[in-house]
Amino acid sequence: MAKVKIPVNKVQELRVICKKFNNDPGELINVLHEAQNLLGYLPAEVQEIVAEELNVSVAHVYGVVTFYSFFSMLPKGKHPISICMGTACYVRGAEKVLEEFKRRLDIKVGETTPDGKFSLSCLRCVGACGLAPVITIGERVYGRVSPEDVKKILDEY
Amino acid sequence: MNIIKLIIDDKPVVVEQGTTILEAAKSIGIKIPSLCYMKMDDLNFENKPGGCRVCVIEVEGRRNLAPACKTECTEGMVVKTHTVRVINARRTVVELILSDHPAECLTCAKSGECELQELAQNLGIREIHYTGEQSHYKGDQSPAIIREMDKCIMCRRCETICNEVQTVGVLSAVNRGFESVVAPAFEMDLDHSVCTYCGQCVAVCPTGALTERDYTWKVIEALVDPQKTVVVQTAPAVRAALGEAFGMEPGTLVTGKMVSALKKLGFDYVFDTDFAADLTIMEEGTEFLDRLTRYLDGDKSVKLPILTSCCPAWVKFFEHQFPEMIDIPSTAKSPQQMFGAIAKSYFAKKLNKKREDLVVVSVMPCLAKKYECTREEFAINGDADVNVSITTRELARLIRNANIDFASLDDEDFDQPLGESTGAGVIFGTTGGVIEAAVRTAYELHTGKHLEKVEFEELRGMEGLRKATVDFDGMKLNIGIAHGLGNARKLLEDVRAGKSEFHAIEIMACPGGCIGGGGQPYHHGNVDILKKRQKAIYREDAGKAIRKSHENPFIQELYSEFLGRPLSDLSHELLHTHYFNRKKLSEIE
Amino acid sequence: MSDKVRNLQELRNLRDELKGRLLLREKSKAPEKLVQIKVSMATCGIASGARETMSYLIEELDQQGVDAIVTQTGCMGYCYAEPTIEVTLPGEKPVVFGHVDTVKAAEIIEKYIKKGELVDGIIPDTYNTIDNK
Amino acid sequence: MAKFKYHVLVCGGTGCRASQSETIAANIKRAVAENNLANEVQVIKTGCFGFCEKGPVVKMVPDNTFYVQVTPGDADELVLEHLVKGRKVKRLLYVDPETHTAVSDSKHMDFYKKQLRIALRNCGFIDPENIEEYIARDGYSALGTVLEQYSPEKAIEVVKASGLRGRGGGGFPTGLKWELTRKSKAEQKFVVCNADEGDPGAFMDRSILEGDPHSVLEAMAICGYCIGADKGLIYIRAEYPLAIKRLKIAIEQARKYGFLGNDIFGSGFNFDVTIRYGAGAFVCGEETALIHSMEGKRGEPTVKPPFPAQCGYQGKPTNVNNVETFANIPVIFLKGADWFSNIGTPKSPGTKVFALAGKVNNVGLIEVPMGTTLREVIFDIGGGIKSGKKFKAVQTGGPSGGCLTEKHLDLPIDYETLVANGSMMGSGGMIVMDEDDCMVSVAKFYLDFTVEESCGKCSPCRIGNKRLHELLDKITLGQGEEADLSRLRNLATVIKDTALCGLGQTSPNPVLSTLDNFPEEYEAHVKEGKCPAGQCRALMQYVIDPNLCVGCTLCSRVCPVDAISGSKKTPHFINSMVCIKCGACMEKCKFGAISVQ
Repeated sequence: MAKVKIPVNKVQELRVICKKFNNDPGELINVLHEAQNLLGYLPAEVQEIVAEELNVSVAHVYGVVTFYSFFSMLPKGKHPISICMGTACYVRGAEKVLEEFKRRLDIKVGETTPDGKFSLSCLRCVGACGLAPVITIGERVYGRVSPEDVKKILDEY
Repeated sequence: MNIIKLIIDDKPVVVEQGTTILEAAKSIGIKIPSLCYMKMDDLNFENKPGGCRVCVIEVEGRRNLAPACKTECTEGMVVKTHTVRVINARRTVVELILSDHPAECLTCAKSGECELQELAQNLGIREIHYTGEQSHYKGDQSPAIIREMDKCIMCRRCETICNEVQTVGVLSAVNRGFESVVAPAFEMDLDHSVCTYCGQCVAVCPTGALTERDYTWKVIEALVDPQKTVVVQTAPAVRAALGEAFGMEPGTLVTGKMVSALKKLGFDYVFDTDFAADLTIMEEGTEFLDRLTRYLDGDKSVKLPILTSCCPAWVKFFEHQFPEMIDIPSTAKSPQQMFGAIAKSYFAKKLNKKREDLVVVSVMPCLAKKYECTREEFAINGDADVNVSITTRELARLIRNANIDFASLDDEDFDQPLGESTGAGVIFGTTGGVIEAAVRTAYELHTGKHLEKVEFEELRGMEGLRKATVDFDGMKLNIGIAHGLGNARKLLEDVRAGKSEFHAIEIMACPGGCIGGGGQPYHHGNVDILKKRQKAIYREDAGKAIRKSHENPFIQELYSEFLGRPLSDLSHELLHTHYFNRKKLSEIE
Repeated sequence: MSDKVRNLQELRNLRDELKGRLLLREKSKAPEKLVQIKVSMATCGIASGARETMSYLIEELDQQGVDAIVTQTGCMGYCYAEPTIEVTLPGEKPVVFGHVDTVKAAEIIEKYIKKGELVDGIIPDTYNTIDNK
Repeated sequence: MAKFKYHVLVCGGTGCRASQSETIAANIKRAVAENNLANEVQVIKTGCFGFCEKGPVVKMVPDNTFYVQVTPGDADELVLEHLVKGRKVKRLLYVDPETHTAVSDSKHMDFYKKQLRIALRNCGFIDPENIEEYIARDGYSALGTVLEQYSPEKAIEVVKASGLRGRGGGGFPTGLKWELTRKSKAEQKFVVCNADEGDPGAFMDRSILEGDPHSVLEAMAICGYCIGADKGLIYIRAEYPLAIKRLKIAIEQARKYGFLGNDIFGSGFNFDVTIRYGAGAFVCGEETALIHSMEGKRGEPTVKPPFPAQCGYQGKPTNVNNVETFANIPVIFLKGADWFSNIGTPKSPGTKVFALAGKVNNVGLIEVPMGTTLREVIFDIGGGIKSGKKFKAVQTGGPSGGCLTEKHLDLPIDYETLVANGSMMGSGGMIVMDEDDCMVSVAKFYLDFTVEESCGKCSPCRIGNKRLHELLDKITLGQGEEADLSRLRNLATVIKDTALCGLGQTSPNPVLSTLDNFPEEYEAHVKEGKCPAGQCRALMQYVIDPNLCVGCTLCSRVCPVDAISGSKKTPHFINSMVCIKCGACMEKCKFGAISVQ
């Protein structure tokens, strides 16, 4: 795991986040959420600083980061694409849409395109089953996506 | 506490409220099979996540089967432990565990001692009906511990003991679902982490996931090398447990047979670490008295309390966790390292051989000793003072390889001069032993009076944290004793806060002291084994002619011929060391 | 704090006042022209373009001088017909329209709001609420 | 209506459209024109009335006359009799099944309005970001009444009398749960709202939090008062950013108006709410896992007892309820426990919100009284099956539930009946499937989900579900043997019997219920290597019909694995061993010579 150098100001902001939650180990998940928003992902060094500030073992923090699918130790793409694989979307063909994205971006689920522009991941359920199949790119939600639309959507970015 | 009456397998049982079904059944001789459950009250270690589900049994009126280890008995409960539904469930659960487990029993280090293996035999599993993908993890080989996590069954014992009892916090469950496993942060190698190699995780692991590094072959190579003179030293706690590996009752003292076996294996000189223990008492005792008198004379720069430094896991612990306090513990080396230093200087000169021609092997109850002898400050231009450290288990394997019928051996004596030791030396093997040995000598050196009663019962016992006051002819000395790194941390925090009222503190990383070391024959959670070993140690002490370290004639000879006096320049060079500020965070390459 | 409600009675007064003010709002200003439009702004509504529809409605009604209040609300349950809006002409029962993009919104303004003509695609309300049960 | 005197509403829902409701509308328009009423009568096509059994439906406005099972032929009579002469056409009026009398207009016919909104009462009616609209609809008066007129014990009695049961899926009586938490002695207790909603296909909690957050806050305060807690926590999944935003606004406003904070309503009772975020773990819907997640740990459940009511968050007594359960509380105090217990069935009173999705026309969020039948939900409210396909099964309870088929359609929906038939209420996800859905791959889909979301702590779920998934994988690839079916059943039963928490104990339900309800489909996969629904790609055989194929070689050129052989102008052949079933050839063939067996 290559040692990632975190810019000093970011390290400072990270400690401020921990202090905002008054270094309470019970707030670990809230701290990790804000840390991931700050840096886009949670490399090893970030986890060590959080562990130190919250006075818990680094192994404990790593155990929590690897448990929840929301946290990622790899940088996500500038535009993170998430395909909803909930039942309603699955029944309405989400798998075909996923295949199309994989084919066009030539990456597997969980990977990021070499240029760092797109990353592909599956989501359990966005909760917009009326628009099945649903995909989200960043905050934007696309409904009733068919494999043919994939090209059009990608060209928007 | 009110009383609960219930029925287990048609037998009435009466238990206190809060007792689990597993314990209630055990109290009437019904042993419900379990796997992840392990409880050692004396060491306040309890692991019952209720995760393996092997101990499920039927409770009347309940929809699904209940885990016996977690379900507390309630009034009028009717329990059945081996209905068809239960047996089918139990077999299926064990088959599932086996389906994600490498079938390498024949070559596995834990074969014969593996609780999963024993369970599969008892249940008569002949076929695994549900096979499929198996989880694989990166292998990890540290100087002391090998991690083969493909064999991990997620019982969480190692995670519990590392975090709750030892408070070192190296291990945690990681990932989720089928890929979950217990591992250090970022699944890094142990020797990059803050692991102290205390080996307690190896001591409790039910399978071959965590085992000790095996150096038996390295010893054999030294033995057959004609140019090398092979010297062996055996730790105090080995003689109180080695017998168990050959079916003897725990707590049987096998000192004589051990020496005889070592001679038969071809060691040139069979010596005793206890000799170096007496030497440690001389050095550490003098250092303590020196600090004490300077402290009493008002020298504020003196740091009290003095902390013992013979346990390498405890040393690595404070180097990582309390780096700002590395100048408080005694600078004396551990008996293993003192023995190595003396053997390769004083004894080598006696044999007029160069230090490189000598191979020093140590037999230890401990895994951390394997790491200790590799520390660079314990070697001179690449030649380590102690070349190889093997555990009690490895010695047992060597003896079996040599087809020696251990039980029928006649007793033999250690060789001289480094084989001679006192009662004080041997009690190093148990918690409270080192400080009792030190007090025996320090009393006489400080007061000049003869110490009539050498036994200090107030320093003995199994409780994690103990306090005692010893009277040095009017001067009251407060002694603190802790075993298990969690307890050590409590004492350390007091010292750091300047609240500690102790003059001297003895700390051992392993619960029970070295008799409970990570390299000892497996106790499978039975604390009585540790207590029997402890009694054996004190029995050996009682049977010794000389009971105080400074009365050991060969120690006196060593000083007169070679070292001069305790804390002399030569003593400092050979027998003392210093410690390093190991960053709390791991160094990730 | 001025807005702190100190007891139940105060709450009841506040409720009646608020209820009244909502009705008052209708009575005071030109009641006959006042139109209330609620746009379903749940995640799916927004995802199907409810935000564009809402801003279009506000601008368009403003330009055409129609006195209307456009507010957001939660999900009405018609996922298949998002974006959905509910239009209440003064004195009329509320009517729900489905698939309301900007084009449909224009048609609703022209036909229903201005001339009271119904528009294809209205969604009959299919549930009772606890008020009338 | 300024201009038009009359409106003729013709149901344009897909259900009715399938029985030519469009031609009916056209005929009526023609008849209206012929009787030159064009400028007085407007004919409008509407969305689904929710009464599809009796479709096509025509409704006359403003007199609300409701005509059912209208045929294109009736158009002229309708216009003549009703519009011209103003007389109702008796034979087309709806006949009330109980009273057997013709019902003149839809006002007394609320029978056809199957839904009753209690939890969703304010959703779609108030602006969620404006507390005043919530107050205008009796918001917080339940809290005020409880604080001023009820003792905690008496308030709990009301909740118990209402018969409200947990809407998160388990159905544990809410009043009893509050009472148990009240009984545990501790100086600090917690109220927790479970908004993790991990079930795929379930989004009712989101809609409530986005549409009516205050009802949840009010209920949590009432619960705090009853059990003696001054702290509330809402555990919400990070995938709901809008709900989080609206919740934060609601909490701020509630504090400003004194409904949260200290000395609420001058009663000396303090209560405040903070938000805790999930981070993508379905298992955190389980109470104890949720609590561990809120404590900053891995979301791993622990064995119960002890129940959270005795020892929960930070080891203190904690009362965990689902969003929808809380949303019902204020109404129970406003309308009274008897009013609530008379709705639904005696053992499962009140209503349940369902997220109707899948192959149904009107995908939507519906709230129906308990006891409503599946047929009413799927066909009357849901508008029947999409594109006229045949109904096959409905899956309730998400990955912990099971599939119900044709024979269950007339069963009343309540906790006991669903469990008795191999499914469960769950949080309310209801996915409808039609003839094109292969039940074995649906079971595999749910197992895929559970294997991914299992926390990994206990071996039956960590390893057992993985093996179930692998067995189903084998079957859908056509490599299943006879013995696999009995292995599947035994393994599923043992997992259900031995898993540590709710997730593991219910994860085999999709397998067991599809095995029970569609044994022939499993056999087809295993014995004949066929997938009756044609969904398992591995079992599809792409075949060229020799007498349709003209040998244009287009298919062989597009085939990525060269599985098609044959020279120009002669019928081609697909080698099924090489074919990867991608379907590219079928798309290219202009002569329809390629089909799937």
